[in-house]
Amino acid sequence: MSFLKPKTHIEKGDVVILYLSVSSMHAIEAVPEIVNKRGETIPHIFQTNYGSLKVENIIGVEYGSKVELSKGWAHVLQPTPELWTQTLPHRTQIIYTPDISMIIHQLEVRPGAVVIESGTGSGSLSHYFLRALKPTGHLHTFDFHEARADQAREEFRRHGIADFVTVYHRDVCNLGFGEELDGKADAVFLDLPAPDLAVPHAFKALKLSGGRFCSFSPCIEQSQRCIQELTKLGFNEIVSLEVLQQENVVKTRTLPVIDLEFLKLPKTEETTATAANAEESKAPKEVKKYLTSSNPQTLPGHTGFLTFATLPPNIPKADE
Amino acid sequence: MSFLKPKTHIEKGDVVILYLSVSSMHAIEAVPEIVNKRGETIPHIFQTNYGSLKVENIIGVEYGSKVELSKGWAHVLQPTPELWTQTLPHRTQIIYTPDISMIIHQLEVRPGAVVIESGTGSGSLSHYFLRALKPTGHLHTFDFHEARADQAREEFRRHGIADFVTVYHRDVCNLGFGEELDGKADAVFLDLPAPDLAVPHAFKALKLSGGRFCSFSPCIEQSQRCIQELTKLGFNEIVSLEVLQQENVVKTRTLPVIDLEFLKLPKTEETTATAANAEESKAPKEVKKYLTSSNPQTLPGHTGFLTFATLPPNIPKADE
Amino acid sequence: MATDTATPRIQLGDYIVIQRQKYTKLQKFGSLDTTATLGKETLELKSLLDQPYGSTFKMCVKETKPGKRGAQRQHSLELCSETELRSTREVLGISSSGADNRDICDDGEAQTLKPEDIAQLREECNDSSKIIEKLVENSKTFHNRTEYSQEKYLRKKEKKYFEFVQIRPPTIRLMLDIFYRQDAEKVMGIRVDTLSQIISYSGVCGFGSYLLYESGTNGLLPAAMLNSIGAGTEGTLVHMHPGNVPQKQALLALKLPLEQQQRCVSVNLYSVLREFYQGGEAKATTLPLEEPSKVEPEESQPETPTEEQSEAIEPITKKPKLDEAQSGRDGSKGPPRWHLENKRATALMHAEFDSLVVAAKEHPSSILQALLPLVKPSRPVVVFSTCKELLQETYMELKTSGKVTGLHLTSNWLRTYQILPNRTHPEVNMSGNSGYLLTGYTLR
Amino acid sequence: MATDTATPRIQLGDYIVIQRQKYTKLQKFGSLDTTATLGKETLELKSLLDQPYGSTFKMCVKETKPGKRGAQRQHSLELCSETELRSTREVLGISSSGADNRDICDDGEAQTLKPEDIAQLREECNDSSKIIEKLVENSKTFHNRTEYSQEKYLRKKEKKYFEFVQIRPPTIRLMLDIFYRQDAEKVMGIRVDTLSQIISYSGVCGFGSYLLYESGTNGLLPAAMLNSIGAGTEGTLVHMHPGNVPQKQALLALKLPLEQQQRCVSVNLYSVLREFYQGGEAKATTLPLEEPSKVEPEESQPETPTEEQSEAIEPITKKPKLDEAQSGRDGSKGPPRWHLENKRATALMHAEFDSLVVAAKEHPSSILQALLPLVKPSRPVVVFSTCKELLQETYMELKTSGKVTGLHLTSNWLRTYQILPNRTHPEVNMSGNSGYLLTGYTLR
Repeated sequence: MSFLKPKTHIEKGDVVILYLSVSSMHAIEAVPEIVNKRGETIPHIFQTNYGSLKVENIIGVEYGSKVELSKGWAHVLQPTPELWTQTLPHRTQIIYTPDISMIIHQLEVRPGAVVIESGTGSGSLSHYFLRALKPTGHLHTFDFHEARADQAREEFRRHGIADFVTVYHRDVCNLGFGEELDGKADAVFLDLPAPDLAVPHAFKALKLSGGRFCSFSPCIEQSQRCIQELTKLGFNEIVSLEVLQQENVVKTRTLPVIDLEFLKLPKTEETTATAANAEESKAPKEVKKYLTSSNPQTLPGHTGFLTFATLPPNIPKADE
Repeated sequence: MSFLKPKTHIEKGDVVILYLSVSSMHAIEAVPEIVNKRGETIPHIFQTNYGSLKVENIIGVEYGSKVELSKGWAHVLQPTPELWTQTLPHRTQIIYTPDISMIIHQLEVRPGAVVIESGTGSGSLSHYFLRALKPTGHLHTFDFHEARADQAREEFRRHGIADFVTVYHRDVCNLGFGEELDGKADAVFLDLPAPDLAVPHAFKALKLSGGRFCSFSPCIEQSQRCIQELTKLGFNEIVSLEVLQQENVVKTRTLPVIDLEFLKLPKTEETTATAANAEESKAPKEVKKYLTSSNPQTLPGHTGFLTFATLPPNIPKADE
Repeated sequence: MATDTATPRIQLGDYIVIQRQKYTKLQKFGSLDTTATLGKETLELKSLLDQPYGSTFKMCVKETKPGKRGAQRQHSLELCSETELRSTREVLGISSSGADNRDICDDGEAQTLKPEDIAQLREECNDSSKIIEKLVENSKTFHNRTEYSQEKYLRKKEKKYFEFVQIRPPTIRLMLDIFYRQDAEKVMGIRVDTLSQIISYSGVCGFGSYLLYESGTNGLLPAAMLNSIGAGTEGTLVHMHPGNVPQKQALLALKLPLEQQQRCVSVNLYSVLREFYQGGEAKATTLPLEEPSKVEPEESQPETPTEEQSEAIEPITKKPKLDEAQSGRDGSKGPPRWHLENKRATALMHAEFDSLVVAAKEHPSSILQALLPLVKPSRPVVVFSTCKELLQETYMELKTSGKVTGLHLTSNWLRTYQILPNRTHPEVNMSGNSGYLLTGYTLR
Repeated sequence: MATDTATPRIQLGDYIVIQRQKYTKLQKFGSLDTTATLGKETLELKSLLDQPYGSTFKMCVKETKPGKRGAQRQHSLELCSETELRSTREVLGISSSGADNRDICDDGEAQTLKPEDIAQLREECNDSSKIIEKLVENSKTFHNRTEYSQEKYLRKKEKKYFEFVQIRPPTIRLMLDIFYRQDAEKVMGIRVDTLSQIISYSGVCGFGSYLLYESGTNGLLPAAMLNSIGAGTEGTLVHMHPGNVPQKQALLALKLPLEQQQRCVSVNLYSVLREFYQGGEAKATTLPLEEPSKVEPEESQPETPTEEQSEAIEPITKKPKLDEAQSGRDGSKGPPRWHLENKRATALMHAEFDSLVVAAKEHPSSILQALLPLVKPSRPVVVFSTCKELLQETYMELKTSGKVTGLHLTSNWLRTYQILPNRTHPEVNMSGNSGYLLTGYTLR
């Protein structure tokens, strides 16, 4: 129930982020007992690289606290969509915070907005939509994969945000979003292999007073076809873009500084031996420290093309 | 004649780079007199933002020297393909150093190489090819625009590099590179609106022992069609990439540091007035200096897609 | 055409976005006499009143006045239908085009119309397609150009002579575009991707209490946060700033409901911190008021003077006399508004915040030292700066302090694409600086 | 198929590039017994001898030995024709594919073949297409996958079981790819775009005298410069390094003509500068030799020990006894080779250079101070570093000194694209660091 609003203490049933390090985080459910494969109820013990956590012990603890593991410690954090995206069980390829932030911004989602999303996928983006539109808006999210739709629905319930979302199992390319949503949406988001097939449905679902549209596609050809369809239906402000976030890894670098001036000075016979020794021991020790940052060796080079468009107000919608 | 090899002094007829600042450079010909519009021979006076230069005066001067202008001074530099690219008279869109460097590297051009280029355009890239392949290689460069081909030919002559280049006026998409070049090239470079039409000609022109191919295209569809053609003809190692160079503008930034600690301390009546004054005068003066760099507000976002490929050795060439 | 009663209508006092092709401008529609200036065109706005937002208007030349930089044309605006907005190309029905540019010698004299002719044409014709038709007729090279080159020429001319404007309600998205395009400094260099991530990472939403320090974004950053807090929700925002007056242009332009506006408390950083530490009602009336110095010399004032701001003015640079401060401002009965705001802010500060956003021109280190203790544990912290070095130092300080975990220093790359049949490529120019974000989560 | 007499043939002693699909490896073909290791495959190279470069060979399993990390297969190589290299997909003729992945439940048990089965299959079949055929037959989900997903599966399997290698002559391009992929540190983090620009900006070509200082790129940077200087030209290169022995792997691998090799003079930075300053033949024989300290603690040695390097060894860390130094090394008649190289280098130093390239792990500032005076005016200077701060400082120093103009500090962004019908996009991973270049031109 930990996704509804900021809270201070861990309650039973909360999803909690167990934070070990930047590269090691886990989303765990704060329940004292779980059922194992053999159907037995056993104490909920969570294993990490720093030993095990008896999950019962974190219930009632303040979020942000340090908790003991059998071989170390970790912090417990209240989940945010950002942390959830990094820890959720992947059922599909997911979209990450940089793209999602741009989607939310460009779709102008704020409390009260009615948003349509397809597909639901792993629900990573859904959590962001829900944060942005609750408590007065609503998300309609569609997936053609039944198990995924069911899992998402169950997850939203456990996360305490089910009131603001309806999950549909439907092939929207062929069947659309349903008549009951005609003219109801402020924004439509598509993450589909053939977004162009769903554009006419998005057109119908958007409010007569207009609305915003976004399609996320890994390949440029998907965007090309989508834009053709958008143009045909009278969408404007069509913009395609890519966002790539770079991590800047902060570190102190120690760099050698070499002295070459001394080579200009001729040596007297007597100083030769000692000077030579001095050079050897001195030169490599002269260093300068820099607080600097650089990108990791490998960066994300592509996630997807984001295509945004506006449906202007009062475009007549023929009865298709 | 200043493009053949490094030289120390300006000779009559040299192209000279008059360097005023990073953003202000001119390529001038070191001739004491020019012919004006009315056909009269007059002294060669070159006008700059810092006044005029009597060009006669720079003949005999050492490259790298400071020269007087009527209202300031400038440096005279020997032209390099890099400086030339920044100062040449644009007859077409040109390719710049970052892309060119990658082209030369990927085409493995070195002294002795036989390279085919189409189109010649403004000759920007040609100068780099010529630097890389002279004195033992040869460049065959083609343009379908007759005036451009003539201008380029004349330019290479004046630059002292005509021995290493043949300029052709020909529509290579329709007519190819000519039988005399069949099997002669180590590398082929295309910068054409429809590179796919010239790929079969490139195939014929490359040596039987194999060679490298590059096409530069602003649009992705050109690359797509080019790659289809390359694949069909048995080219391999097909790679498409983009290079973007960023300038890092170095500057010292002075940044304010504000003190908020003093607000925690209650003041006694007597210190109030003076302390208040002290705060006012002190706070804005606390600054820290940083030697830093950042990109200019606008960067080149796209030049073109570079598609490279290898023609493997001993691919049989049907008589097309 | 169907009309939608839900579409809001343009009212006097509204801020409006005027769009002419890709150019957009934020304008206050203050009175019926208000005019807007778009380059050499002056538009009379009175006919906008009560028309639905999203409508398109035709610019009709009324007169041409000599201006400082050439003639300034005065236009009235006429509401027009969508059907009038066909592409100029279709209207002209151009067909013959050369296959490439090999036969074109650009001698700079391809256009036989003289500038005077064009100016006259422009006064006579209200219709850009007519003007362009004439230009095409009189171009010696147009029909030899490739189709691509023809379209480029038409687009360029269309842009210059395009005679329609659309009126749209301001949103965060549209205002950021306008501000950033005019001058990125107006929003402290916060680019669209960066703003979108500040909103994400800060977690600002309809629940919770948020703290923002910003040193000048013309109100855009508090507006974006308040926009995400939403109308009819329980979220609150304390907006700290270093100046005498909070920059509020974007906040006002959003035309939010009063209850929502009131959940944003704008206070001076020094003033409110003193109130918080020295605190208590007793002290507030007995102690003379200190005026924090104006720290940010570069601080930019809102370009459009907005009279609403005067309501919020705090007297912190004028030295108030002791008796004035004690008796209330200008001898009026209640305490001055800034003082009440300070009180509301300190109450929220004592209750602690659910997130902290700092977008400072100053070194963020001392600001974080002062504000971090006001944030609950397990809450996001987002620090923006255009200077990476500052955030590197702050990163190290926070890491050493152990008060914040999950620290990341990030920046972004943003590329827009031209996607057109057979002419798809990234735009040839891109923005060079996203600025930097340092993000993390507070610990207990 | 036509054979080309111009194609060079593989000789003993050659460095060769072994390519298996996208994987490439630099290998010395030292003797007929030489084997090359590609992951779990060991290849006997003897059948390569005298075959033309560019040929493709089939890996034929001879035996399987237990190794540290699973079985190691020993293969002989058989020259094969181009026609054997058809796409596995064509061979298998797969057609039926699902339209999307909605019906796939990835329960991790889609493959019914057990690892043991696959291992056995592999020993029995020499033909990767047969192995993949079996895998496809025994996959429960393959035919339900989309075409895209099928191809991805096939590519993955093809990569694992692909049984052909191509032998290619090393070039700068291929070696940089190999080194950078293995470990960017091997070439000091100099990425392909950066190397290409070092070559451009330095102006290195068949004419002129060039100066390079580098602190360890396995010979790649001097090899790239000498490659650009060319065979049968008049260009020369002085290659300064901080270690005892110059790293020369890439230089040797290029198999350049002797006359060209000899135009690269590799010398120790300290040793040659002392020679240059203290100079003169008289002193050289009367003064005892100083051993410059090994400055670069991180210096990486070439991975493949190359016996050729011993030829060039300078005795600069071993303290030579006084009499040894005076009488020549090891009692042989002439002065040691490193001493002759120092002499050649100092002659070129006195004549001054046409360009300076510095790629240092150390702070470039003091190196530039020592080497800039050796460069003629109006000549390019190129400094590489992975640390921007060093180049910022150097930029300021050079700008203040007035000795170098046209200063630019640049870095690069490099993206590769997947261009396939309907599946075109930038590659999902990109390299994060190009390093930085500081470039300019010397003044008189």
